[in-house]
Amino acid sequence: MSDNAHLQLDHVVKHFGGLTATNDLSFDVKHGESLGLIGPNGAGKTTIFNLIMGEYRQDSGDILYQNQSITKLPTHARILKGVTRTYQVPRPFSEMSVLENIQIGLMPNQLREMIFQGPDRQKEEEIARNVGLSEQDFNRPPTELSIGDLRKLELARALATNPSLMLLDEVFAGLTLAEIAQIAELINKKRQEGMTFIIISHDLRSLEPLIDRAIAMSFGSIVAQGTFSEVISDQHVQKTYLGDS
Amino acid sequence: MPNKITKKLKRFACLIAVTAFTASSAYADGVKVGFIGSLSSDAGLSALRGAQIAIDELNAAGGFNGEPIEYVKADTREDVTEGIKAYEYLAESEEVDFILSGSIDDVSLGWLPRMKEFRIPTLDTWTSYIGIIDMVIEDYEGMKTYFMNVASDEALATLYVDFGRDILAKKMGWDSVVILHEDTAFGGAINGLVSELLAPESGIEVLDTIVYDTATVDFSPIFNRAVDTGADFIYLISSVNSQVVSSQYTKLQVPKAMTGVNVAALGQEYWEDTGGEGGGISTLSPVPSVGFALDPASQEFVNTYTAKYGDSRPRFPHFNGFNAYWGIKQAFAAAKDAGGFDPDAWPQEMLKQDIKLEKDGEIWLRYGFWQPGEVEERTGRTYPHNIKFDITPPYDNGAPSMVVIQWYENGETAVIYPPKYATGEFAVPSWVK
Amino acid sequence: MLQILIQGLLLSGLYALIAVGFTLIFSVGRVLNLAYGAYLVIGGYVYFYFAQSLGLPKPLVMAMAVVCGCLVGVLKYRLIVKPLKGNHVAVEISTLILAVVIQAGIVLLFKDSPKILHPIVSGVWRVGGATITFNILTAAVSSWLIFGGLYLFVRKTHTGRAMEAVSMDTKGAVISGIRPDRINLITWGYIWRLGCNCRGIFCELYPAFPGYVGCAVNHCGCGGYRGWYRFDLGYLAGGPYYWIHGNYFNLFDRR
Amino acid sequence: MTNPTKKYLLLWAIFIAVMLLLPEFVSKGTLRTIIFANFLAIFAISWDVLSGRTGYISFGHPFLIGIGAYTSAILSYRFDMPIELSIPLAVLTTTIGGTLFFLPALRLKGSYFALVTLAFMELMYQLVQVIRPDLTGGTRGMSGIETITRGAVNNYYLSFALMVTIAISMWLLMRTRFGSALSAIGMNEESVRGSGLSTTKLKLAAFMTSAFIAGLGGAFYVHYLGSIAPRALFDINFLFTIIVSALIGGAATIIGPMFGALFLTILLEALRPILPGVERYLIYGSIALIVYMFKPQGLVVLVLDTLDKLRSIISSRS
Repeated sequence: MSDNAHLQLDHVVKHFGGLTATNDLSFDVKHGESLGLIGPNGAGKTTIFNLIMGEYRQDSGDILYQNQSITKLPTHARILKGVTRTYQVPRPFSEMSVLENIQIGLMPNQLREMIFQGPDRQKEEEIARNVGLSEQDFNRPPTELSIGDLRKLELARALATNPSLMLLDEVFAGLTLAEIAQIAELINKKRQEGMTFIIISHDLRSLEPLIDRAIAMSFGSIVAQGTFSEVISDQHVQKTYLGDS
Repeated sequence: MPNKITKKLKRFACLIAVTAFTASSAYADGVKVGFIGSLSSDAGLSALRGAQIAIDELNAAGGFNGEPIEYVKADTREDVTEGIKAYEYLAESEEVDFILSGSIDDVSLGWLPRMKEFRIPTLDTWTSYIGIIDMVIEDYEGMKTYFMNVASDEALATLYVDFGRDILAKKMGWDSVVILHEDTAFGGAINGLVSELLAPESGIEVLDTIVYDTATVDFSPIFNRAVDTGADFIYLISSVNSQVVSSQYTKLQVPKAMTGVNVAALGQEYWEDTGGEGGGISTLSPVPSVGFALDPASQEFVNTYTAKYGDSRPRFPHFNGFNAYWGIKQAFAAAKDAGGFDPDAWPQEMLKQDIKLEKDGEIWLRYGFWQPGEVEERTGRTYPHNIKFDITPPYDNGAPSMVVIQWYENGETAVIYPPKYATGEFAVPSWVK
Repeated sequence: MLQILIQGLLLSGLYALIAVGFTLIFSVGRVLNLAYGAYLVIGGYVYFYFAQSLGLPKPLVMAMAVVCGCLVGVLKYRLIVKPLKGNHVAVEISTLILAVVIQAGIVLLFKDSPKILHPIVSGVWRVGGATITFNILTAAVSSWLIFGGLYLFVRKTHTGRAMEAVSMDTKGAVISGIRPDRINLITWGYIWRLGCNCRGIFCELYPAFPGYVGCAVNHCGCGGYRGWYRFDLGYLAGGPYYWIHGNYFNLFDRR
Repeated sequence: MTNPTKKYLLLWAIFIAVMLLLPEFVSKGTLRTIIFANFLAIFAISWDVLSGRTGYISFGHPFLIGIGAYTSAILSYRFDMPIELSIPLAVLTTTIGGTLFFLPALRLKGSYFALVTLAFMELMYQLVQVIRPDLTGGTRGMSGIETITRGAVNNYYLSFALMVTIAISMWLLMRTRFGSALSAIGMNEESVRGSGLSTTKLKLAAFMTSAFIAGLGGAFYVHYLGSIAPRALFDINFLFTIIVSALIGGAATIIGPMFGALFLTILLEALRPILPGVERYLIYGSIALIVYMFKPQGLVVLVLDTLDKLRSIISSRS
């Protein structure tokens, strides 16, 4: 593995009872690279995100971030290092306004600063505008937002933690074509700024232009990796993911 | 969200002010008597009703200074904090002139500092804790509005020692005891007195003392430990939930005789409450008591009581029902002489009250008080503001402080000690060999 | 010592049965039922009022306790638990309030002096230094029988297996065609029955006492905590715990 | 300082002024009632800082209040320590001791946390009776504990000063980003963690704040009552009153617990002439249950909504 790896999974194994979620999985993603994860439901894609974020702990194997093991770190410590994620189903703070939601993401993990420093309203607005949320939504609760705006909010809260590696889980699910275009544009902008991405999506057409490389998974194992077209034309992938047809 | 609410905070501040201002207003016409005590216990209700009957009689006779006497009540729920709240309520919301208490010892101890603060004449009809009499001795000026209309624990224990000497030691031939007492102020006080007096005076040795929580529901381990000591009999001290311990004694057929103080057994409802599972025990009882022959005046009170309250518990007044009835009569007689319930003048007059009730030409019951400095011969100490009791036969200085009553296995009762008042014999349950 | 051992052995079944009632609700509905202690007490008072004050035959009263228990349990589920569904905090708090309301209601009806309940079977049996009443023996045997019945119910019947499935994974159970809603209802009704049954047995041993609501809540809290999320015979651990809890402290000398 | 803050501070000032003038207008009996309401408000705010915000329901608050009350009572009653020293020591003991006890529980989620805290209350009840009853007074507790001041008016001012100081401090604290973070935990703990915040640290801070207030309130409470007994303190009714005050007024606010405590105490006292006994809890509990079932946001919101409705009806007519 190269020294250049931003994040690296090293022989990671995770079981749930009798079920193997990831089976001796190893891969890495380089600085500034964008990696696509594809595979059928239950292939273990989201589990990988959970493992990277420390929401689950792997049974064996190691996860390295910039060549340092982060296996023992709790979730928030990993985020402080610069990894962050979005969820398949957005999880906003339902009784807070859009800007307040972003405020939580911006918050430092120091009690003293939390208490004695006020929120940075300008920064909140800047991030909100950045992801394409409109001005009139800023003080609305998330319950009044469309699914597209919710995904934008999810992205905004994640971006507020100032990450250098983002894990996006099904960012396009349930969106209109216009919304997909908006988010794709945002991702591309961040890529140009040097941010590293790992993206899970079923929407292969939307995914293709956003990634440098793809990994196809099935039953917790990698079945193919390479460029998007290499992976998609792989026989295993054709069989397991796209069906025999 | 906080924001949504605080936006409207302004209007709300006004609302709070309005709520706070809708306060109960106090009025101070005529004389007002407050009752403080447990309204869900038989003893508490006895005191409440005893006082009610006395007040009704006084009002029928023209009230006090031409004004009818008002009667208000506050429940202590046998809880110290609630007792303090109740006393404050009577003193400050109702602004009563006199308080009649049907509180247990611990609750009285809770509100006593408030009594000292408000200086309201207060008469206790149930609490018998000697520590409160000690407080009267130590701080007479602060405590002088307090009177205790029931013989203190010390008188109780002294009579018990006599009973132990005459019946348990001489007649039954027993020489060792195990004491079983609840963890209350009352239990601790009686235990101290019995342990210190029983051994030297009646030659009965205390082998062990077992303390139990008043919320105990299963007594079998406790009884077994008592039986294991090998003592000749069990001495029980129980004032709270006493039906439980005696019914379990019967249910478990504990192979030792049990006597002592069982407050539940002082009422007629005891048999019903234990479902007939409470026979075979004897208990010390303040007078008047179940199985106690009454003088004509007290009998008249009982007749009024049963006519008025005969269809709800307690159908027959407990000892403190009598105390409350006669206590109210005394308090108002004293107030008449003192010109009201002044905290300085009233106690002087209350100390002079002395009701002597006779039966068949001799003193049967007496409601008087020990004067400050007056020494009781046998214990050699003073009992200021405590009811005048007589613990030395032949009890011609007044009534006995206490009697011992017996519940037989068939549900009948009798007074068994002292001999002057006895209507029956001491008995051990049939399962005790 | 012998007494404690024997009685502990006999009563552990009863205590475990009480604990199971509590944990059954917890495992199936994922809610703490803080009013559970009140169920036990209501069972006791139903018994006291109908069997002892009115003198109805004991077996009939036991059946009445069960029926009225089921009814109140179902009512409570319909009126409180279901409308608040999905909000376990709200259910827990409303059951806490309900416990206080029931307690106050009992005091209103029966006053707060304890009621001594007649034993179903009287008599005692002495073994060495220990005393065993026939009543405790009866209680022990019946609780073990109910316990066994419960075990068979959960393992063998369709409803029982459905309850178990819901307790393990609500979503999974839905996929398998089980209506968790209905199972919850059955469980709440069942728990009432169980609670009242327990109390029916319990009551012959111990007096009915309103203050018991509070302490039974606490006791069940602790018992439930011991063996929470799958109901199995493993709950037997709850029995000895109760025993120690109830008696160890009493034996402590508090002078 | 921003404008809204100024406005709120003005409202606080009005509220304080009204409350300070209150003894001029109401009877001493009413003042005694409000004293209890003040203490209850302190306990409810303490509960709300932890449970109302984060959604971690504590059934063990009587445990914390008990540590504060017992520590100060024992130090002053048994060891003749002056109150000026015993109260700060009691607060310190509650904050540190309570935290040590609850630390393992803070790692548990939802109902499990509630269960463990409930167990703590029961544990405390048992321990107080068994361990060193010569100090704690066993089941019967202690009475004749030194009181700070005498009389309804003095005690009213003391309890109000304490309550309002705590309320304003908590109001200011909860307006910071720390307060927002605690509320966020109540809405979605995983997302808070996902925002790079240590929820364990936040919960611990919330808990220690809560314990600090509980200890402070408990210590002053015992020196107001002058007596303490385990049965009154570690009791389901007491727990119920604290939680219901916070919820019936409106959780996760400061005005909610204050209003709830006042409402419940006044209701309880108003019922005393009609139902002097424990039956009051039947009505009290039923009202609480109905309000909670139909307006979980609490009475403050209910009252404000009703006012809004009335206002719209009036304005539509005129």
